[in-house]
Amino acid sequence: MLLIHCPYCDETLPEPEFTYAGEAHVARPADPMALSDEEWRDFLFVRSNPRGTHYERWRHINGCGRFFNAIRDTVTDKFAMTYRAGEPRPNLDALKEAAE
Amino acid sequence: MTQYSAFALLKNALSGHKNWREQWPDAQPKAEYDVIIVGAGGHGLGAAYYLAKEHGITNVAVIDKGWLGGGNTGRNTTIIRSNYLYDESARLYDHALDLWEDLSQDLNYNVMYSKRGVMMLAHNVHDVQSFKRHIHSNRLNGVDNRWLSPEDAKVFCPPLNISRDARYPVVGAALQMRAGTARHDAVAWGYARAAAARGVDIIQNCPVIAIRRGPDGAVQGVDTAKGFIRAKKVAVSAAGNTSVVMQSAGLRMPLESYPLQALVSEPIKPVFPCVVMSNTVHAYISQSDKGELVIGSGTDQYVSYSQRGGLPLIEHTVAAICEVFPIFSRMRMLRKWGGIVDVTPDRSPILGKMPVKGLYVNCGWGTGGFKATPGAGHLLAWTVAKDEPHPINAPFTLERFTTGRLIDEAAAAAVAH
Amino acid sequence: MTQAFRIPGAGRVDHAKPVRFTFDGKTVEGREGDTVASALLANGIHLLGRSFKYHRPRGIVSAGSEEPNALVGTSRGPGRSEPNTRATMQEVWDGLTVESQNRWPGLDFDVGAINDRFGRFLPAGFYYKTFMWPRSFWDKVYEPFIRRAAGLGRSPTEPDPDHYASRHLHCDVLVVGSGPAGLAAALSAGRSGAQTVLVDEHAEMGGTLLSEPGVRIDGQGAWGWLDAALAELRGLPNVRLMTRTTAIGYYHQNMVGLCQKLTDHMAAPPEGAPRERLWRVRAGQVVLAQGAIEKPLVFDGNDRPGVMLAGAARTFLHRFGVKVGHRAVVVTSHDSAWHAAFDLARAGVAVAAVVDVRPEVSRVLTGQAEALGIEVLTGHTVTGTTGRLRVASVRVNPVRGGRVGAGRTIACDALLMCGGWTPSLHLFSHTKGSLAWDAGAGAFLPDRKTEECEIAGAGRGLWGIAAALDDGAKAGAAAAKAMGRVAGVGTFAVEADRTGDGVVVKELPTDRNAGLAKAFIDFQNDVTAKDIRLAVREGMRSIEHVKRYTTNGMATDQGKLSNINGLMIAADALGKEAPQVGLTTFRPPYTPTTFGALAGYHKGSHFEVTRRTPIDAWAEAQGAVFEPVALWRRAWYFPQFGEDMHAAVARECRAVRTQVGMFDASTLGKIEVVGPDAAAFLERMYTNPWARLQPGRCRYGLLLGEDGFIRDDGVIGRLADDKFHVTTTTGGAARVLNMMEDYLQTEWPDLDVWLTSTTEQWAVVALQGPNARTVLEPLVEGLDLSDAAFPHMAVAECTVAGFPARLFRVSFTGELGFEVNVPARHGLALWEAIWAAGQPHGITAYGTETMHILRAEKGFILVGQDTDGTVTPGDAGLDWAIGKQKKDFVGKRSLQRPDIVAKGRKQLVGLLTEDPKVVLEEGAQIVADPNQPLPMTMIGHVTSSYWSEAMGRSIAMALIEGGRDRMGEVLHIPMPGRTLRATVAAANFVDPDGLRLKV
Amino acid sequence: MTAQIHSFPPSPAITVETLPLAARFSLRLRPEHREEAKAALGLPLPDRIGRTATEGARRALCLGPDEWQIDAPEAEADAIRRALPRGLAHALVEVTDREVTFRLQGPAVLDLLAVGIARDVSRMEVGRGTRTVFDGVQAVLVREAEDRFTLAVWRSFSPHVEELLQRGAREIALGL
Repeated sequence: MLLIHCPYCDETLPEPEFTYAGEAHVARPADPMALSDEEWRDFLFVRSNPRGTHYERWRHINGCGRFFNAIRDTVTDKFAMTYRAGEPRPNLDALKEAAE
Repeated sequence: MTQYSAFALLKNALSGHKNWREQWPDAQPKAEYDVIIVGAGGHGLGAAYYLAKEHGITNVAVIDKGWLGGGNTGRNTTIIRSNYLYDESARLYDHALDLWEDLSQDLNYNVMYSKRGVMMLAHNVHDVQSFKRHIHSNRLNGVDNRWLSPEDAKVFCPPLNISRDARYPVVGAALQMRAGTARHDAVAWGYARAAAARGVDIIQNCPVIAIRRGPDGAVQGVDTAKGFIRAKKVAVSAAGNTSVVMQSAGLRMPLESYPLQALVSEPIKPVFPCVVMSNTVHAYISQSDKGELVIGSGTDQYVSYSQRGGLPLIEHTVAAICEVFPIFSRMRMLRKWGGIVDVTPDRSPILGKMPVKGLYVNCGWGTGGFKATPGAGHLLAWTVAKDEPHPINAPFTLERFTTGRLIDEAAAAAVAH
Repeated sequence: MTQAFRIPGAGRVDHAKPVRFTFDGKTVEGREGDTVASALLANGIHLLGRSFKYHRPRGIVSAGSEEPNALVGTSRGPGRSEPNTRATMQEVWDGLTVESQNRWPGLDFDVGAINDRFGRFLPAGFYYKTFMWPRSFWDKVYEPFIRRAAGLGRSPTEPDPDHYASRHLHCDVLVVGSGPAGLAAALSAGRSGAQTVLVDEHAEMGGTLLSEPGVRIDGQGAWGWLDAALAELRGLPNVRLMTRTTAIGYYHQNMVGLCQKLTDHMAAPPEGAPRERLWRVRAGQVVLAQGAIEKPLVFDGNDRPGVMLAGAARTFLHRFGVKVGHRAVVVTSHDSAWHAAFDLARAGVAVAAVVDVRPEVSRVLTGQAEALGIEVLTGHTVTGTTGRLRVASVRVNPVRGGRVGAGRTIACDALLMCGGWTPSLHLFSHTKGSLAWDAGAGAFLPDRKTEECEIAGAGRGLWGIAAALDDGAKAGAAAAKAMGRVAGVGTFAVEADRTGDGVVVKELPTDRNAGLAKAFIDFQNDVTAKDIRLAVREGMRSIEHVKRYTTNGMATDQGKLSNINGLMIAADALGKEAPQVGLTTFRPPYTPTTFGALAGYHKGSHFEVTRRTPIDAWAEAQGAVFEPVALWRRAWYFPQFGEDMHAAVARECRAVRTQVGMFDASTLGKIEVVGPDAAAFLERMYTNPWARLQPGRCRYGLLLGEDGFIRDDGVIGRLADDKFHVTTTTGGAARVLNMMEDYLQTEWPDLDVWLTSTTEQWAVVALQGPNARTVLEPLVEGLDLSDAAFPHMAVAECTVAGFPARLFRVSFTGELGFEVNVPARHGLALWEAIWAAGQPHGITAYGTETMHILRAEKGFILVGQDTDGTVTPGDAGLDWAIGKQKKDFVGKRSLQRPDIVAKGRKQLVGLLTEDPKVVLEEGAQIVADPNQPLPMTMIGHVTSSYWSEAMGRSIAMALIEGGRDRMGEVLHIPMPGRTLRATVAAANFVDPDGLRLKV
Repeated sequence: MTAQIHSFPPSPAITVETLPLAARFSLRLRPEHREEAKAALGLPLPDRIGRTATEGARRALCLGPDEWQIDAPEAEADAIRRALPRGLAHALVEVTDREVTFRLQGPAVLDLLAVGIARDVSRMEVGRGTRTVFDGVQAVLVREAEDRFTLAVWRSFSPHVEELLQRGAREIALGL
């Protein structure tokens, strides 16, 4: 059972309050009809599924109800950080340096 | 290869079992192979075996980052069945079932394929509709699968609780008699031994760093921890790690990897004759030849390569088992473990050529790969050898996600209205 | 029996409190505080069971949860029995029933022991090599034979009458293990004010201290100090002590699962008391003080009853006041066993000899031994034992320069062995923390940590009580500091501490044919040293392969005793060092954990919630039959006067078509969509146009996934410019709301619109049938119900039966219909009011089955039945529901994909059987040519099929390839035994022109 | 409707009562409009999730960045329905009947909550509230006093939750 920090509640809370919502920063195209079948497939189905740093979405469904983004290592399952929906993808290396 | 038999066993017993030969050598990579298979699980080893046996291609290497059979092959609940809904799936899995039938003799290695029957429980009207649809489709596809009343289901599996006032009463069941289980490790070892005997190199503890492509885009070989190995054909059969390996060839896949957990109870005298699955309450159970109750759990909700998995899922799985089999409530969980399963958007595998010359993939088996082992190996070998898919795996392309011709077994199970 | 081996007054058992239980039917007396093992030993009983493969007689090896042999069946009456209970952990109580296992006909004479004779023909992995010919024998002969041999104990045969509990727990510091290290850690953390939890799997705390009364700490005897320490901890409000509590698993971010046994030690548990409780602990810091587990030595006949670990003998002596024999021999590679020998000798056991494989042993030890009259045999090995059901003698040989000299036999009734100690790092391994081999300690020790934890004492290879206390105090303080506390590190003055060291050995050298030796590593699974060597010879180079090939370490003790011995021998066979070979991973749980405890409260009716509507009670009183729909239970039909389902449903259908019926529609999902951009939002979510829908009107809404397939549908009413009342399917409610929130929050945060679930705010009564208006009109205030004023697909807020209501004029049946929404608290009252008002007009309550039939007669789809997640609006004949002018909506782009626009997709159509009496089976498959061979080409399947009372015949809906181009075509449905014929028709059977709605 | 009180085996450790329905609304609006809403409602809207504010008999509990639960006596319901101006972009939805609210009281109340709630409730300050989950059932938990909480769940889940609370209370009474 993971512990997850909700960037809206600013609390770190147990997993049962949250639901996973898939890879982050897969924005819905502004004009889907303008996309080729391949581009649309990539939006619908293709995911990076990395072994390591993963940008993903969670929803604090049993809390404030907000969807938010998280950076988690898929090997250790440790969260590097969480941030609000709509915020740009953070540069993790920059963050690491800042931390050191 | 020393032929295994009761006689050989007897003979060796008298010499204190000193003369058994190693089942497969610990090969070191050659500079070049005709075919490299990434992933020494049952699927990959099977593909190597069939390449050698049926296509005469023996200059083959199977490379694994760890020990052979150490991935999902050795971590699953060994359920084998073929009662899938869609024609494509039914043919795919029934092809595997046909190969299971004689696999022990074919490999001269007893994989203990046990046709004890797989029974799927229906708990509500929607389940009944869905199972009947499966049964009728299977019947017309020549796949055995039949309907049982709750009473018949209990006769077939005495520990089953068919009380009407259960929270999820059993209202019927679908039974595939030809389905069952097999000894998972033996499948990997049997294929490894038989493939090695035909000249296949099995290279363990040799992580593949990247698939190398030439200026023309075609595959040239693989960079590994033990250096570059040349090959014009590379087949990736790496289950949960497929996305990572394919990424190195510049291909992004419609895959996500999830932790899947399973557990066994302490061993008890035979009490559970068959395999029972309940998709509605998420309970999958059989009893191993050692006496342990082997129980499958679900996947955690988030993408992960950590083979840990959380406690809540296990709690739910065990609760589901006790709901359907209340007599097991005082049994004890002996061991639980996790695997990493790669899941496609339509829950059906991808088995075929990639848009890169010389690159082939076998992935996306999700939680159900073990049952397909001989079939997947056989079809992957065919596809690699002939550079075109076998009719049975032709529908399981990557292109289907572009055209929308999905083979959606998950959706077919649908949701209650 | 008389407890001939009990030392009066000795140990921690209560000699004043005799306890009687039965073992294989015979009454055995023990003392309160005994385990089954100590009580049996007190009575001289060593033989407790038979091994898994060879059915060899087996006794008690250990005194703890690592016990591989002494597994028994325990029970306290009907439904309350368990197999494979550890005799060394189960406390005795008056009336406990204990049975030995895996023997037939009896424990003393067991037919299965034949396997032992033929052991040489059953080496590791033998079954992979045979049972393959003749082919047909596998299913019929070999496999049944193999399966019959399975298992140890017997499964319970009745449902478990007990219940189980679970709880969450949060603390700063969780200390696992209450030996000297754990106690010291708990004292440091507890004194600092940190919220501290100390758990131990045993009935009392103290760990090693319980078996080392001779040690003096801070001037007191070990037990006196222990009492004081526990008293202090109990006095601290921030400390919680939990005995009989096993830490079963160490999960992400310092979550540790605990299983607490609450009543298994009680003769008469209080009524309603849970048997066990699962604790989900979230700890800031974890201190692992699980100590070390003694290793057996590997030699021929090391498994006979009476052969046990030296430390266990010491525990039975000191903690339980039990001598494990009259005449003992000790064989060891470690100093600690010498102390066991001394303690036993002092307690009056004749210790014939101490055999040490080491040539040199400290003078202090040999001196003490000689003083006690114990023969010292250093540089010796053990090459065999005798005794059928109990060890009778041991054969010892000198070893010089690697040569094994002539052996001599020493009689004994107990053989105590010690191969050194293995730090217990199972929980640490659960965290994927790495281990490193420490040559000095001759053990794997914790290396890289992945979680916030400290390992203390023997777990770090620190032997001895002083070292454990100091290390524990440091660990506890460090943990408390990490939690922001100010913590001191206590110091301890320890006297008479008996530390020591030893060597790590593989199987002991022998002068006999090693090929014939039965030198066991994994006792329960009957894995011998030569099995390991065979596996390596056969190419099993990985310890994982060796484990799986030989089943070493896979028994119920999960390798606690066998892993290291197995590793040393495998490493030797591979010609490698132990660290190069490495360990297999330990997996949760630490010890086997009751299913019931894991299931907790989720049993029976609480396995999952059953949701009921406010009107459910009325339906139940009327004798309704219910069906589960998602988590809800819904009235399926209302049988009367012994009607069967068919009769009841036919009656309900007739009533709706000819008079009026009422239906509880409360479970339908409801979402209030409010805000200036409400219409704009719905435009984007649903396929239909919403902008121009007038307030006071409703429209059918169709929701797709982004993949273009139908996800949900329902009627949506516009209550005001900025307010919509959206309904969803019963099962879809939560999913749809989540999907809407996802798009709103992530894709369109600019929209000023908010979503609120009102599913349970409203109770909904559907009133359907020609008399619906007549029944409803008198109950309605503030609204003209005439067709002109309130036409089909109108919605209004008004008062019904005196309750504030939202009234919809909608029809899922094709009849004149209304749906009355009132606040849930009034639901039942509204229902009863309408019921009463409807009596003169033949009102009839109907259930979901009738609802399904009536909608099918109109060809209305049921999402999830007529669609299955692969059906597009076009497939379902719902193109009319797509807003043609709309540039975009969820799923629109996917509808352009090649395979979606391709010809020959399955389309939803009606199907009429040739024989009107035949009702097709839902799920039946459809073919064009019934005479083709298998596998047949199937062109579709039946999605809905019923007896239509209105049509006086069966009707069906089906998804058929190119179905709409097949109108009038005769197709075939091959069923077992016969093939049915049916004609494709429009899926709109009753009142195709919808005239019945215009009244 | 009067409060119905269940008492368990002799133990003052826990009482569980079901509260009578009072008016409850879900108010949604953009945070920047809090002041206008406050003026209109005569009730401040806390700006931090988990905080409550009370004015007279009305209480606002901030459940999300743009979400407040408004509790008030039945008598004030109409006034609240009419309070907010049309011009103010917002959603005010009555949810009084959606939920059943339990009041849990007693020295062992934290142990009882731990039967179903995974988060550390002891860290919750008096006067705070939050949405959370009790044994898989979504709930709104408010700490009224050191030893007193209210737990609100959707109507159809309340029997399950209540039975579990009773089980837990019984265990606590048994001292096991």
